[in-house]
Amino acid sequence: MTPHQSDRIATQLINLLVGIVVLILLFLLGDIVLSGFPHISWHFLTSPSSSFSAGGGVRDQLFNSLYLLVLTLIISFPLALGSAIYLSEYAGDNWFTGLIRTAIEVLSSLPSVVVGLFGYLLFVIEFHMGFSILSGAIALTFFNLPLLVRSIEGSLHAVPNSQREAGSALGLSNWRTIRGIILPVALPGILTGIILSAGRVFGEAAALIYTAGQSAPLLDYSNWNPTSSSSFLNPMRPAETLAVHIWKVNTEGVTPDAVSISAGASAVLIIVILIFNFGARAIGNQMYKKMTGGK
Amino acid sequence: MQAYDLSQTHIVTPAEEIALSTNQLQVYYGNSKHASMSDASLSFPRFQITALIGASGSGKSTYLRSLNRLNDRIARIKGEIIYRHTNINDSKVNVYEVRKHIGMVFQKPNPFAKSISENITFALKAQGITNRQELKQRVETSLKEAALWDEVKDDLNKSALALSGGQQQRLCIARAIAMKPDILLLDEPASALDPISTTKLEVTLKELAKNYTIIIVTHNMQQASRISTYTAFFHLGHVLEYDRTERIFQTPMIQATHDYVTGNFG
Amino acid sequence: MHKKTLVSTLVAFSLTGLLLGGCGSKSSQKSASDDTKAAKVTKITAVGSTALQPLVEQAAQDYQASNKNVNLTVQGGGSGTGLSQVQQGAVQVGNSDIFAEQSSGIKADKLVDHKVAVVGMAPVVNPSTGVTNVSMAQLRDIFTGKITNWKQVGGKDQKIAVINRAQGSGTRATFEGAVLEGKKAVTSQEQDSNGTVQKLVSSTPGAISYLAFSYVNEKVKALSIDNVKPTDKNVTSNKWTIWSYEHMYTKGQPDKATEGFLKYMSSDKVQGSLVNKLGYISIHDMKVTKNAKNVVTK
Amino acid sequence: MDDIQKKLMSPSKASREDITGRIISYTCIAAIIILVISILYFITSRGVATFTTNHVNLWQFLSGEEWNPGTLNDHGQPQVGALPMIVTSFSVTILAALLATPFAIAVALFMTDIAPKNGAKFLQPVIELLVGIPSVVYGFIGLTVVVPAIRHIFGGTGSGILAGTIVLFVMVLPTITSLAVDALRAVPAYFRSASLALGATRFQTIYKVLLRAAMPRLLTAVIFGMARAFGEALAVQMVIGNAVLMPHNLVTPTATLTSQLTTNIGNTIMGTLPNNALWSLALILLLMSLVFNLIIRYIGKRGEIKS
Repeated sequence: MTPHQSDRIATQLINLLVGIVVLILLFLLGDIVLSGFPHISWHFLTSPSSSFSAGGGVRDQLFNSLYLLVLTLIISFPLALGSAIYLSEYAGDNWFTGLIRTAIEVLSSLPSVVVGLFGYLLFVIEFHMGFSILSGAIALTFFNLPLLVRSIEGSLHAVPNSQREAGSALGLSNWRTIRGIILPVALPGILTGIILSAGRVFGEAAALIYTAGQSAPLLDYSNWNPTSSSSFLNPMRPAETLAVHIWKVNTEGVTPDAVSISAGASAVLIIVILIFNFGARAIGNQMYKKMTGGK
Repeated sequence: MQAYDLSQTHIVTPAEEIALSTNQLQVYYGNSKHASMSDASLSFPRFQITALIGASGSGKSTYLRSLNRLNDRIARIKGEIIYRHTNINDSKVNVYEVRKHIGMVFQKPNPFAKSISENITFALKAQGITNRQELKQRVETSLKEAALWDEVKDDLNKSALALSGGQQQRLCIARAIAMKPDILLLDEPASALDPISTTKLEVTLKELAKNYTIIIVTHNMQQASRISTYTAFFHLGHVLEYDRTERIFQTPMIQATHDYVTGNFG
Repeated sequence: MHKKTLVSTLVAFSLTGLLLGGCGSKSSQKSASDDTKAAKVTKITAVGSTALQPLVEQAAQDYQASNKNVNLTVQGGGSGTGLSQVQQGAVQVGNSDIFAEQSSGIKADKLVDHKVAVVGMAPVVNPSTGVTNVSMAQLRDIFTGKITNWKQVGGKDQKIAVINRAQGSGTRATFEGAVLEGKKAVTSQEQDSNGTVQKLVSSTPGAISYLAFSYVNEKVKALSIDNVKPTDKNVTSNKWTIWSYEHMYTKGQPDKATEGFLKYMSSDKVQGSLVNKLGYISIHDMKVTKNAKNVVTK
Repeated sequence: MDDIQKKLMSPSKASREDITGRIISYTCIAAIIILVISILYFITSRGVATFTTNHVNLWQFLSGEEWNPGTLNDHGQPQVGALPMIVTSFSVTILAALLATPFAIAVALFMTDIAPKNGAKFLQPVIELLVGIPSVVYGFIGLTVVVPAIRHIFGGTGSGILAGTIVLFVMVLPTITSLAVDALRAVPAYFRSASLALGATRFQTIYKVLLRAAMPRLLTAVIFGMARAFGEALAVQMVIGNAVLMPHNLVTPTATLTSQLTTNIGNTIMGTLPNNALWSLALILLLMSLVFNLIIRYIGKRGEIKS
């Protein structure tokens, strides 16, 4: 076989494998979106779920998912940012840094049900936070942190060292160099990282069943007082998210239209994540363009 | 490579007023026991340009970067750096203050991903200068001193990354002199530039030498002879010869220097 | 300038987050007590059985509509979770599919039982097996692994695929208590939810499992045992013996607010309509009672 | 001392800023360390209880094949043998990684070297999207598509290691792919141009230069994927069959550590043996995830020295 023949065969093999992957992807997405799309209607998106009769929607679940996401990010982003700054700017290359990195990675591969139970026993019971969005957000922080730390650290690393030197050479403190020079440059990358990690938060179910709970009390969207128990903004209320709803409808749902609710909810979930992804890309590009003056 | 006797040196102390000097400066990278720069003792005259020349890996950049303690994080530095009768190579010394007085411009232009004027004002604001009028004034003067003003005065809010390489490098110089330093360290500032930009830069440097003490690392011997008053020749982590530029290039005392400036090196 | 604001926003964001994360537990307690002062709202949490959850959840919603001073939270987590948490006093009500006495590690004498509904269970098979009726002995032999082919009980020549429920689940305890007579079930597939079992049985040829009546649909075939049909009516008279109570346990006697809700659960309003709508059998309709040792009295 | 000398010797605004910065970032890392330690302590303390308070023999736990924590065997010992689950967990993880790696590397090569422009534009978002699909959804697609297909071809119930492998294959594919893309992109461009300039074909360049240069990071990618597969619960639980039986082939029902944990944890009473035994399974998962990470570190270190 001449090198050129083997080259052709190898290229074709790669193309074949890629083709198979693309087919799998298309099948998956197509299956989820096509089987769910017919069930998505304005009514589906804007009415509360029903526990036994047909015709329930996912309004509260969708809102809960988004609200939980925001709370999770509020808790995990600063922590992740600070830690990533530590790892990329301050940490020395020694065993202790290695230990910290390993510890963070171990967090990400813990089974979610274990984290859920941990959150349940510690936050829900021990700290009297009850089944609440806040408990759920803290539990999700466990998954989110490693992803965020890794992606933020990557973005910080991608900023050329010459920028740090430029800052130092002007007599700026490391901290101001990081805040004022490195972070803005790394921002598009960080933003993309956040939004991609949001996908995982959005799809998590097992950890939430024991922390944020799996029932969605009726919400009052006109009550803006976050301390009132019926207010949609109250972080201390239990909340069922979209992914948990899909799980519940599939496992214990007694509504006659459980199958279509599950399909519709899955499709909504995928579409929201799709919007996140394209949003992340668009915003990232926009910021990059602005920063480099369109070059 | 021909082995030269590293113990034979010829180092003068300039008669002019001294702005900065080092005494037995040694640099060790990482945990290495081998000194990348050993026992460098040089004095730099005030308001003059001093050139550091030598082959790649001779330690001249290492030496230069140690002068404002930019190597602190990656290397251990022994010996003394005397600035204003103070040894600034001391952990008690505030490095941020040191760097305000001893500015630096790097080999590759490294403007911030900000607008042209922000590139200059960023560090000033960090120092607590908030008066808009003063900031504007400083931007203008420093850009003029760096001979960039005429080219960018209408685009001050444009991104600095949109400038050409030569313009970016002059912006970096402007950024450094806006801090009103005493001393300006330049690490091969022209190596990434085309001949026209290089010429412009040299003119700028000569002009700047009226108000600043300049120490420049260069590969380009013509450049060194064109702009500098004093020249130091580095070889394998040692300073072998330091004297007035014309003497280095015309009547060097050390064989290695002779071979290097005549192009018979290696 | 713009970027600076952005960065400082990020930093401000960070600090808020740290505060929120750090003081979360404190502020939660505070807001709860604030609530109490303002409107004397009592918080009741009911945790446990996923099978019972929809009923209690719906009843709680209706109850709160007329009783503004109670704030009810109903969650799943499994019967085991419900019992252990109510025993620890972490929640007010523990929902369970099984008697506390049947659960090791639970001090049943410390808990008070409130039976709120009855749930009947039926063995279900994939329609392709061609079987509609088995004897109790045959059913036992199938689940203990003695009978392995449907033709042994008059069906097609097809291997039997037993799908059991999770060990320790209330449904399995009830089924094994009524059918196996203390014998050990064959090790087989296990699923822990009605929905998954229903999907699996309907799609796996030769599959057998058991489901609460409300999950039996046209895709699976519910078997009669000794020619008794699995109907609500047969359960109330104990002619159909595979059934259990749904319990709501409290630690000692319930407090005022919890008692009010438990009363509501056994009132005609819930028992008369909601219970049936969700596929349970009302405790009011039962003509017999069963105790923790599976002894039935009329 | 003149003014400048004084300034040189005293702290300035910048040094104060730097202290603030250090405090903030050190606090964050300390918070994360506390989180990690607390969850590790929590799982370890519960997982060890099986052996300390319930006096189960560790060796029996690891080598036994019977799992009936509620009942005692003939010797009065509780039946907690985790071997079938350990074997199954490793089988699905390794098989899924073996299956996914060629696909992932092919996709990564396609995105970096064969069709960098369009390939990356189309494949990147789709692959990122796959990460966001909830495991529940993967599980149900597995249950409604993969399991019936396997049943159709091989007979039986269709649940088992094969079904688990296929579902996990799709789930770890994006993880391995995106890390493999990073690995290949990290190979400097001059490696490629040098090889091509020497007259090597693209395949030779890929095979002899690219893959070799990127090998440590590619291995890391695969192990990351394995770590994810090992810890995945909900999706596997739906297709594996959850029968604690030693797997004898790929298409009979069996159980993984995670599926057993997820299925039973809600039904057991806190503090009793059945509950503690499940936490011991969680402890095994934790230790394995530690091992995976140590391997990644080790490979990463060796890769550094090589390049």
